Amino acid sequence: MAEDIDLSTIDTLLSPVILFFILGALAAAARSDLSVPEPIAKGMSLYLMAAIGLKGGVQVSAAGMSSDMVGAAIAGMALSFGLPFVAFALLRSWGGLDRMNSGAVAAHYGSVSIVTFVTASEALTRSGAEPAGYMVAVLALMETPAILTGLLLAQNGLKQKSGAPGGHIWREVFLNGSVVLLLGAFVVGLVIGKDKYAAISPVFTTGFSGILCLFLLDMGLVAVRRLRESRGMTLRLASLGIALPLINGSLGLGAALLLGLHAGTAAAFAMLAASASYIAVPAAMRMALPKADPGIYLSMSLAVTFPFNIIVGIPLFAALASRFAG
Amino acid sequence: MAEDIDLSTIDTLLSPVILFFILGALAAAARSDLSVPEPIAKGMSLYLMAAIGLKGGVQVSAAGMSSDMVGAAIAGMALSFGLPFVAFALLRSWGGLDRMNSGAVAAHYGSVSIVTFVTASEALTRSGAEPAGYMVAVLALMETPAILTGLLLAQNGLKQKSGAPGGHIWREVFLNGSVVLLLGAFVVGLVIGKDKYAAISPVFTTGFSGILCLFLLDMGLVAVRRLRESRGMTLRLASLGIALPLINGSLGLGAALLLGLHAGTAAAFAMLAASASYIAVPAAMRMALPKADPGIYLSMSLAVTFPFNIIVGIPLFAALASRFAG
Amino acid sequence: MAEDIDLSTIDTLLSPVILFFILGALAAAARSDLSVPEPIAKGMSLYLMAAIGLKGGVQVSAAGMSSDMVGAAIAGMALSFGLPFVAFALLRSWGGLDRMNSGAVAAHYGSVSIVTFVTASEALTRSGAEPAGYMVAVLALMETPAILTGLLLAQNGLKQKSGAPGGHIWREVFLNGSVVLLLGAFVVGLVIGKDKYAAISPVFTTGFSGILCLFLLDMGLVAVRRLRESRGMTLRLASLGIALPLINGSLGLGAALLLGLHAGTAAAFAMLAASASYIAVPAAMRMALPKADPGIYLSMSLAVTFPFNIIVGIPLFAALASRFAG
Amino acid sequence: MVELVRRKRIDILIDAPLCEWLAETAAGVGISHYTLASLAAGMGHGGAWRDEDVSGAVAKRMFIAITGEAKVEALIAALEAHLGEYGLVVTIADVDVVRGDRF
Amino acid sequence: MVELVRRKRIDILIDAPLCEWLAETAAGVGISHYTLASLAAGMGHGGAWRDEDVSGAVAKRMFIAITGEAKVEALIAALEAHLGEYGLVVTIADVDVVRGDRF
Amino acid sequence: MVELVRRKRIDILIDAPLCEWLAETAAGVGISHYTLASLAAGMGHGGAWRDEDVSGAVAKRMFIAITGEAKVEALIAALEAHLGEYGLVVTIADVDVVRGDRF
Ligand SMILES: Nc1ncnc2c1ncn2[C@@H]1O[C@H](COP(=O)(O)O)[C@@H](O)[C@H]1O
Ligand SMILES: Nc1ncnc2c1ncn2[C@@H]1O[C@H](COP(=O)(O)O)[C@@H](O)[C@H]1O
Ligand SMILES: Nc1ncnc2c1ncn2[C@@H]1O[C@H](COP(=O)(O)O)[C@@H](O)[C@H]1O
Ligand code: NA
Ligand code: NA
Ligand code: NA
Repeated sequence: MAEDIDLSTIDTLLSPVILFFILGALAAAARSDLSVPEPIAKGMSLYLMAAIGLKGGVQVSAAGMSSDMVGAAIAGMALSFGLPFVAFALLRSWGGLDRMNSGAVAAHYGSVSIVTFVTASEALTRSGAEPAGYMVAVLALMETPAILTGLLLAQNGLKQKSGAPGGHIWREVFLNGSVVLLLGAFVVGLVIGKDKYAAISPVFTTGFSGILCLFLLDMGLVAVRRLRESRGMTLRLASLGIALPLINGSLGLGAALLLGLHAGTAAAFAMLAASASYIAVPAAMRMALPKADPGIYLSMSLAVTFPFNIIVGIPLFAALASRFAG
Repeated sequence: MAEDIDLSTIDTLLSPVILFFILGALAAAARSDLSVPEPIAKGMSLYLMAAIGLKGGVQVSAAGMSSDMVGAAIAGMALSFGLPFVAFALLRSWGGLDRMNSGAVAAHYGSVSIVTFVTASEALTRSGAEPAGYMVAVLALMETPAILTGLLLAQNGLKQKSGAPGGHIWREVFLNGSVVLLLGAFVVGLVIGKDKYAAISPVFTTGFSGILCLFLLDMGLVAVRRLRESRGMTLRLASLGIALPLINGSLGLGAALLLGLHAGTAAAFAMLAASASYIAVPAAMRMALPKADPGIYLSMSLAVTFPFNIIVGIPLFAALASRFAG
Repeated sequence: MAEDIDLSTIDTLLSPVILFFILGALAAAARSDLSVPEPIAKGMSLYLMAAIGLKGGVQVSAAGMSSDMVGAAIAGMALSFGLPFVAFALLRSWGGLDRMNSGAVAAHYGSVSIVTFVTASEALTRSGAEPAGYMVAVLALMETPAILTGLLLAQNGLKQKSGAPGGHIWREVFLNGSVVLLLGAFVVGLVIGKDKYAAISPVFTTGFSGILCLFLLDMGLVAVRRLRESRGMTLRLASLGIALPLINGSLGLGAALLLGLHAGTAAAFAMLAASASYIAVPAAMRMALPKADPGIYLSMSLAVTFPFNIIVGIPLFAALASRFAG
Repeated sequence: MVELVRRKRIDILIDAPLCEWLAETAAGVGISHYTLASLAAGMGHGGAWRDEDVSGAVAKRMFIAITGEAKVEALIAALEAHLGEYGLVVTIADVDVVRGDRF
Repeated sequence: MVELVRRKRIDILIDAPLCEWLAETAAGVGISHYTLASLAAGMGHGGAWRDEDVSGAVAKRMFIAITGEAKVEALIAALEAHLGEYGLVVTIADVDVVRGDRF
Repeated sequence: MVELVRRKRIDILIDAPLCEWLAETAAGVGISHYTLASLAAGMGHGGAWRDEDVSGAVAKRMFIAITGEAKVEALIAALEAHLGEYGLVVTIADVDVVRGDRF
């Protein structure tokens, strides 16, 4: 019996969270000087990561470990490793990028966007199909493998130029602030459980949607400003910025169905595959592949794929998951 | 039968919001090093604007459009256009300012202070006389017309010096971040309505008064520091900083009574007229009239009129509105 | 009949607040790039100070002034004056520091750490032994006397070198932002009382534990990073960073027992004595004793004593207070 | 050895609301690359200012461009009419740069 | 053409808590106009510091003043006694300024 | 009078994620003391950037070191291979310093 996700596209679009994103995008498109100070944006993103980490951990501490969890973790890492190959092939052939830039962009699409996941979770929870708590851990595990694949592809095998910032890259990759905070808060949630969470839930649960509104307002501003400042973006690359989430999301949904995940979890899994990193991976690429053009990879992931996922991807994969998942 | 606003002066003065303002003012007067980081202050002001925009929109979506709304909007814009003439005349004659500075200051007094409005709304709501939701839209509409009048007066007609930052001024004026956020959040509130607002109301409604306390703490610090650093302020100008809100507020209250607005709305309308901008207009004046002295217009609006309105203006016009409005 | 504080060490360690502190410490130890923007950290610390000040004031307004209060205030100031002598002797003999650095460090240990107090209050309140509201005022009074003693000891009597930043030091000491905000919010709480506090309690009470989690995450990061960057730290000094809170805390607990404070209040009083300043005093020392090495005093108070108090000191003195206080 | 080439560095202290205008004026004389540095506070004829002021109107930035002497002169000429009224503080210094052809 | 005049630019790296004192010392020798630039981090004899440190005690600023040579010398003389103990890093450079009479 | 000594000031504009690497490279040639200044925005061949970008990847800093000429040359030599790919903007200027033995 298929779980039913009550998430019509139009309803999603009219949620406050999405409307604030659209407001930010329109303000930036109209060249308004509206802006959110960078420390505030960073503070809100720390808050959102701590909150979803905690909630995931508390949920797992209540529901117990499950075999689903292991399956999803392995499938997630496999996708993160594998998806960049697909992206790389398309970026080189259809996109016309060189090896270096193709590898850098591919890494972004194998990795994940935390904010896309958070927005998807919020939408799914609102529609009565909350994803399983362990998906936060899956999210964290999917951040890094794609970076390895992307570097391999970009450099035609891993090499280390002497004097280049080598050691720092791997620290950045594995001890990236967002991975550490997500997993750390997840473990805190696991340890404290439901009862002790009660004291802090006003901040981390009750306040969540409201803060997410303000954060997405900023994301709308940033995405459109990035689009306007893009050099090196072509129509072909933009079309890939839409095709890749559809392809990756479908592969992710397929994997989720094979694993037998329930609808909300399957939709969240598909969104992880569909999403593209714009925080952890760009910083790593800036160090590891300094010649790759940040204008290309940031514009594709942040200015094309992110808005597409927020507005089209989430309702689409939620509907598909609702139809096909058990 | 007159609606009764239970808002005695002493009671207002003892509200936490005002006490925090006074605390900030005293700390700055004693030259304490207490300070609120600028990104935090800006973040709180974005929050306050989003919150009142949303609440106004949600309220109008429940109450429906009314003819009051159109009347108030037209009257508000007319006042914003017109009030600078009064101010200009007084600033030139009694204040002894030149044409340029008089025009710049006059623009501030025709425009509005969002924080004064927010504080007035909070006080009125607490006393059981919540202003109508559409007043947020009126507030946004009143921000800009005064800038036009002020420039006309300052330059004796609008002219554009070649090489001066022309286009930017008009973008600053019409797509000013605060106008865009206020109106945008108002529209979001209109669209989502009461039900969907419930999910975000813990952040935007429940948290409102507390955040306002911290914001006014900062405003107290900033206002008194500005006063201390003022050059070019004279006793005559300071007296105008008190006379103008009284004159403008009375004109605003008169208009509100003619329109037949109910007491809480009329008081809020009077406060819009009485208040002077210290965010949107200064930035526009810095661009359009760079020779005008920011020390004068910022000190008058921020260091004299703002505290006067918070401490005296709000309870005064609330009492008058309560007595005269139906 | 001794009041019972249900605060086993292991339970404290597993509270979300402490776990976030440990998470931050581990992240910094692993050299993760996780970091909280400085304005956010400062904003949270302003929030915490305003919140405990308010709550203390509201509580006193309900409970009324008590003679305990006067006793605790006098004892607190006496300890703040006196404790630096003990610290100074140990720092010179066992620690091997020169007169200047010994005086500077001693001032930190006589003064107090607001965050340690806040964390202790939170833990005590959670265990059903909320400290008396007036302890916030005692905290504020204990910040400064130690600075005087420390300077006397460092300089072998107070002298003022010509051209040195003299006047500023005393303003920094007496009108220090944290003292002003704590006492100011305390007075606001006293004035508004329980009823008016209700409107702002969602922000200042309900949100407290959650914000404290995020703040301690940052403190964990900062403490360990400071430890890593320490030069001039020796094993002997580190051992004093642990011995001094034990000695000072015991003296504080003894004084509290003599005053007949109830268990929760006595434990909080002991923690004030045990804690070492790392905000107000370092800034004052940087001005007054610029030749003293900030690497030493910041590392001892922030990187050794603060974590020790959070993890060991609070449960220890809570247990002792529970056993001995009436 | 890497070759060093002599260029000019021009620093212009300017109000934050006027940065966009300055960037356009500079682009007009061929200086299209620049950096804006963050400033915390200052004191001048117009009194003191701090970055913390709630009204962004008084925040300031340092506009920095490395370029050739001719373009520096062109920029100063373009700004001449506004030097006084915008309270610009302009300094020019000699610097040696690597990859001199870029500037 | 706009006239350029040779002046000195003095940069003093200083702890944030000491900025007010430095401003007063500078005013004492006639340097009443200055700008404070924001700094993010650094490394010196005293170890590393970052702006992110919770204790504002170790944050630093760059005090910048454009003025004549005589006043620069007077300022250095006034600071001489404190150069070592406050760990000030002082540099002086030649700059050309417009509106030279202002400095 | 306080003695002034001639030194070099090297300014390197660099991406924030690469600062740690630059500090290590500088330490490698004996430049172990430096300051990082905060920057707000800029424009170059690679387009515009702002500190407000959510991805820290494009934020930039100004690495500033005061040191002797020999070390400056050594640093430039060490950076040579990376000047192009990391988009570093490097300027070197003469400065007079007090307490010259420290640099
Ligand atoms: N001689 C100077 N040296 C450094 N900065 C200056 C100087 N004169 C002015 N400034 C800066 O420029 C701002 C505006 O100057 P003014 O137009 O004189 O008020 C001041 O607030 C300072 O930040
Ligand atoms: N040679 C230098 N070049 C640039 N900045 C320096 C230099 N020496 C010291 N500093 C800065 O001055 C601060 C204090 O220096 P110190 O007193 O040596 O610890 C350092 O943390 C750096 O930010
Ligand atoms: N001529 C210049 N003057 C000042 N800053 C520059 C200059 N060229 C480049 N920059 C800065 O260096 C950054 C990177 O330059 P680019 O590698 O050309 O994109 C730009 O965004 C500017 O902030
Ligand atoms: Na992905
Ligand atoms: Na007005
Ligand atoms: Na103590």
